[in-house]
Amino acid sequence: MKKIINDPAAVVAESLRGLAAAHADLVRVAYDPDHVVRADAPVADKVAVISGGGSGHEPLHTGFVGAGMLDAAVPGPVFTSPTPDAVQAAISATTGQPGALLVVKNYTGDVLNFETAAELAAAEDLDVRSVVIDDDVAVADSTFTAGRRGVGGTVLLEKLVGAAAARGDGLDAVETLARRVVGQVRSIGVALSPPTVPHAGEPSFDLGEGEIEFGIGIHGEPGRERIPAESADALVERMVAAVVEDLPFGEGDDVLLFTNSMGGTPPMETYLAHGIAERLLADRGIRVTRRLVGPYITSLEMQGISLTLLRMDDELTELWDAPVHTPSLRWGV
Amino acid sequence: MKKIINDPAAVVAESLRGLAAAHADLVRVAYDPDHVVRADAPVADKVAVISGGGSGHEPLHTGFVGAGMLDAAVPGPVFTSPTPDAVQAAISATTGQPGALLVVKNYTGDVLNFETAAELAAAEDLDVRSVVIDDDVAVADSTFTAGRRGVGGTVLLEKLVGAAAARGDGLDAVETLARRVVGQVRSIGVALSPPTVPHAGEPSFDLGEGEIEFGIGIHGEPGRERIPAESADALVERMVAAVVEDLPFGEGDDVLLFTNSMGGTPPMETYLAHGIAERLLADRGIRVTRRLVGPYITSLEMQGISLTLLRMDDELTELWDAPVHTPSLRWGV
Amino acid sequence: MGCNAERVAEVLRAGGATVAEHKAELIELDRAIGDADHGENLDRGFAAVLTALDGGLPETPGAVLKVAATTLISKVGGAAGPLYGTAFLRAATKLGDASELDAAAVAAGLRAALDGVVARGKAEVGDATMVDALAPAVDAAERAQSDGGDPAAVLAAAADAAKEGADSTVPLTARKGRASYLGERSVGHADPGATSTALLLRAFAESAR
Amino acid sequence: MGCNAERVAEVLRAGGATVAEHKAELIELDRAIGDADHGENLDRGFAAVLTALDGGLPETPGAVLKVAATTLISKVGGAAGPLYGTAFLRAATKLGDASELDAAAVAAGLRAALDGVVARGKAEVGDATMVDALAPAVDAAERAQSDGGDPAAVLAAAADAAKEGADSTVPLTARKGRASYLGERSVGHADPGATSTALLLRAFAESAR
Ligand SMILES: Nc1ncnc2c1ncn2[C@@H]1O[C@H](COP(=O)(O)OP(=O)(O)O)[C@@H](O)[C@H]1O
Ligand SMILES: Nc1ncnc2c1ncn2[C@@H]1O[C@H](COP(=O)(O)OP(=O)(O)O)[C@@H](O)[C@H]1O
Ligand SMILES: [Mg+2]
Ligand SMILES: [Mg+2]
Ligand SMILES: [Mg+2]
Ligand SMILES: [Mg+2]
Repeated sequence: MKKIINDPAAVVAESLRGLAAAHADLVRVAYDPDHVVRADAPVADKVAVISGGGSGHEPLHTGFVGAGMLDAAVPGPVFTSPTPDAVQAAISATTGQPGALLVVKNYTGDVLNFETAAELAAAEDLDVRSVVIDDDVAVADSTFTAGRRGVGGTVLLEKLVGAAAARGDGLDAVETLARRVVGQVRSIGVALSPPTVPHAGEPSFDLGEGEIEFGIGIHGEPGRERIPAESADALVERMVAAVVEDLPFGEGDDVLLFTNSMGGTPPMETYLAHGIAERLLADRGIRVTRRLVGPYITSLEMQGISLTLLRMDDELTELWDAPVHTPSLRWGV
Repeated sequence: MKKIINDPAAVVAESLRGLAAAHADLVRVAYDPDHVVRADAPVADKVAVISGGGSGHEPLHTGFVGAGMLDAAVPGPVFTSPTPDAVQAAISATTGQPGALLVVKNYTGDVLNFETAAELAAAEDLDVRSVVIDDDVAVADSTFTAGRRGVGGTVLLEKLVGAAAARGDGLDAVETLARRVVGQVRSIGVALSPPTVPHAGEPSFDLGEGEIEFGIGIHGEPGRERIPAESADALVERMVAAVVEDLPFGEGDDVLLFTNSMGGTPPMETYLAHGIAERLLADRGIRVTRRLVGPYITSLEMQGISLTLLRMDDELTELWDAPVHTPSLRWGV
Repeated sequence: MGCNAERVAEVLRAGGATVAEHKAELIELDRAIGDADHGENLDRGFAAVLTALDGGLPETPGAVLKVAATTLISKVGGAAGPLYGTAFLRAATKLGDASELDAAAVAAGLRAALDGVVARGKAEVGDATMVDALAPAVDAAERAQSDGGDPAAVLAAAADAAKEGADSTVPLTARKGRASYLGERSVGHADPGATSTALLLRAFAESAR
Repeated sequence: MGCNAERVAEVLRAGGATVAEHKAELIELDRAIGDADHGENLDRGFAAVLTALDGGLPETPGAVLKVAATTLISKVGGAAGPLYGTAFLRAATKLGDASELDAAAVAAGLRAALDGVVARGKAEVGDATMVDALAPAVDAAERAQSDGGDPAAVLAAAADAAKEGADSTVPLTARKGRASYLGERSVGHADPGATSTALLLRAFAESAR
């Protein structure tokens, strides 16, 4: 294992220290339990938007704390959901009378820990709701699994509900919007190489030189299928087909296309894949009206990409374009 | 080799297609010879700022084309300087009576090719000047080498001269500023793993599990020294010492600290290193007044980081804070 | 021998020691079909439980288990944190204020723990989770108790059954938790949570002897 | 045998073939002490030269070399592009309008090429660059010519000396180009540019026989 770290057990806290130093104008970091809140929290008369989950997916979620997006992020240990007390601390630091929406990625650990935190908050008379995002088409959505995972769609969801809360929407409206977004966003990921969890010290899975994990998650949990390495054209077609056919997206749809690097894949390849995806969508009569390209939801140093499609309409476009000012997503400010 | 590409010979052009699709509002891409210009180029009555070099360092330079930074970027093949005709095409597309400044990283190939382009431009009565940046303290600056390489300082230089040109400074002033910046910026890089050049298909160097290349460049050219792997605290101290002692930076200095990921190093480690560097500089009485953290000048998927320090003053701070609107650096807009 | 608060704390310490000892093995099991953190998570949690107990021993077995529960909930995270936390919490509640535990209390505590895990996680036997170890362990414990076993014998029976239950997850397709994403590719691997449950019960049983 | 435009084009084609054949080897040399692109760069350039020559043959040897020069300058990039481009451009200029080349012209062309490379790159013999191959090659060519050799003999002498010169870079510490960043770690490796110069001259010589 080759990493720029000290003690594997301290990696999250030490990384947060760097985040705090780099972005003191935007975020405030509290430790043990670790949580990151907007520098100006609590923001009066605004629904708080809070998310979190295991670390190792940066900039998700800590890099998205700031005006127009998250009020707080709760980073757990690497790939491990944070505990309820940490979530509760984030709620306390940001939530007032308008209440809070918790954005929860659909993993058993996240769901259970955030659920408990919401119960604890309810006991303190705070109106805290949760929305669970499960946009990963790689996982069959059946009662025989823990359900679909939350992946790339989470980034878009956080931006959109953050914008809704920023413009003054109440908790009902923010929650309704969140469920609407969850209903029309879909993703698929692939891995070319595994990540290495610091405390494990070994790559999370073994992948031959000629192999790709198709339908990978963001935790180094192996994908659904192992396929032979293929050209970017073939691979992106496979990914686009999986996403488009799932919702399904169809001719005449306006979409936001989010081409995400899983961490170790550099901009050259990410943009290359993005260009192919744009072409394949155009071929299908699907119009890309907004895009996001880059490493926004990662899996440590894993090489790979994910594609996320969100069906757009006027309201979502307005919310997407609204100003955002966070360490890792910024425009209009 | 595991990459999301089609034909290695087409990787740059195909990646540019993705960039063009993703950022049509900001940039226009021309092919063969490849060059990327601001969507609104040429901008009247403004000194043009142009840079370029081998590809594989993205977002440098193509991701920095836009208002407040570069008017044009000229991407060569992977790790190979572009040819004079490509640079000349970029000059033609952006340069008017106020002239242009070429920002050239100090590599034999870049210097020779940009030099030739400048000569060709002069023959067409355009006032084109060059500034060569050589901020890498890893290389002894002697007549026994090609001189110091241009590395992380290039990102800062492009932002600062871009801002100066945007506020209306003339070519003399922009050139003087550029030389001043070059005089007070220093960098050092390390690699934990090598990059793989697509057409080569093999990692650019071989590094044992317990080894780090100290003083690495950005082309997979091996570093100056191979050291045993060590803790982040020890490694960052070694890096800070190398940079601080070189200029030297001293107690009471205001600096911009740029902690850069070489591509394959994820945000978790980059921020962790940044936090350590902030602490070590504070210990030395050096005040960090501005910072940039992230993958801004990379070497394909190489794992590693670089640290860049720029001595700040009021003018540089004002230029740094000035609005910038490019695919990969954006604020104030 | 009466099973008082001090004995229960000792039993928990033995559990902590076994988790520390098998940490790498549990990480490795989770690396194969999950995300390589189960051993790290449990070890972080049990280390904190031991520290909490070092800080002062509550008076009743139930209170000791409650300290363990709240510590696990606030230190483990992931799926295992709320599940193990709930298990210990429900057991603690079941035991109430009793100052000593007999065999019936031990069996009842285990039953409450299982009910808690199932209530939270909604897994059934055969889904390849910790329930596959805990459910047969509870059944065996109840049998041992009605056969007249003492607390140690009850725990020993539970540990044996849990081990068998954990082993039974190897040929199964996981249907809950992270391993379920793998579908049939989860076949051939022991479930990390079932394995840790078996290890803990074994350590409890040996310490209670 | 007169060395006219057609013959010069043939010689260049032979050079292109050798670059294509040794592309991987040149990449490998550059991988060791540079950035792994030298073979790719030269191959891209010479392939373009050949395509350009397929498009129609200029009338004089000088004009053929000029097509090669401008093509290399606009296709190779890196350090090698301007250097090889300048070499061919200076040779072309030196040869002027002559429609056939004799041995003296070949030697003079090589001398002009070397002067161009040195003017651009400022490297001296011993810096571990292509100059280490080209400089002894020019000296040997001039000796062969004054000894009465024909163009083929002049090129053969140049090729032999260039090969020796390229080999001489192995024990050297590079002082120019990318390999110079390595300091003493560049010792033990042949310089890619010196090697490609030797390969090209060998191909020219054999084709001119
Ligand atoms: N719904 C569930 N019900 C019961 N046990 C579960 C459930 N989901 C997961 N588990 C158990 O949790 C274990 C994984 O724990 P851990 O690795 O610590 O958390 P995570 O899966 O969040 O990384 C699994 O091996 C399984 O035994
Ligand atoms: N200043 C110089 N003078 C002469 N030859 C040089 C000089 N710098 C580099 N070279 C030659 O160029 C070769 C490298 O070419 P190439 O790999 O194509 O370009 P780059 O170094 O830009 O990647 C070196 O092996 C060396 O022979
Ligand atoms: Mg986990
Ligand atoms: Mg090169
Ligand atoms: Mg796990
Ligand atoms: Mg090279």
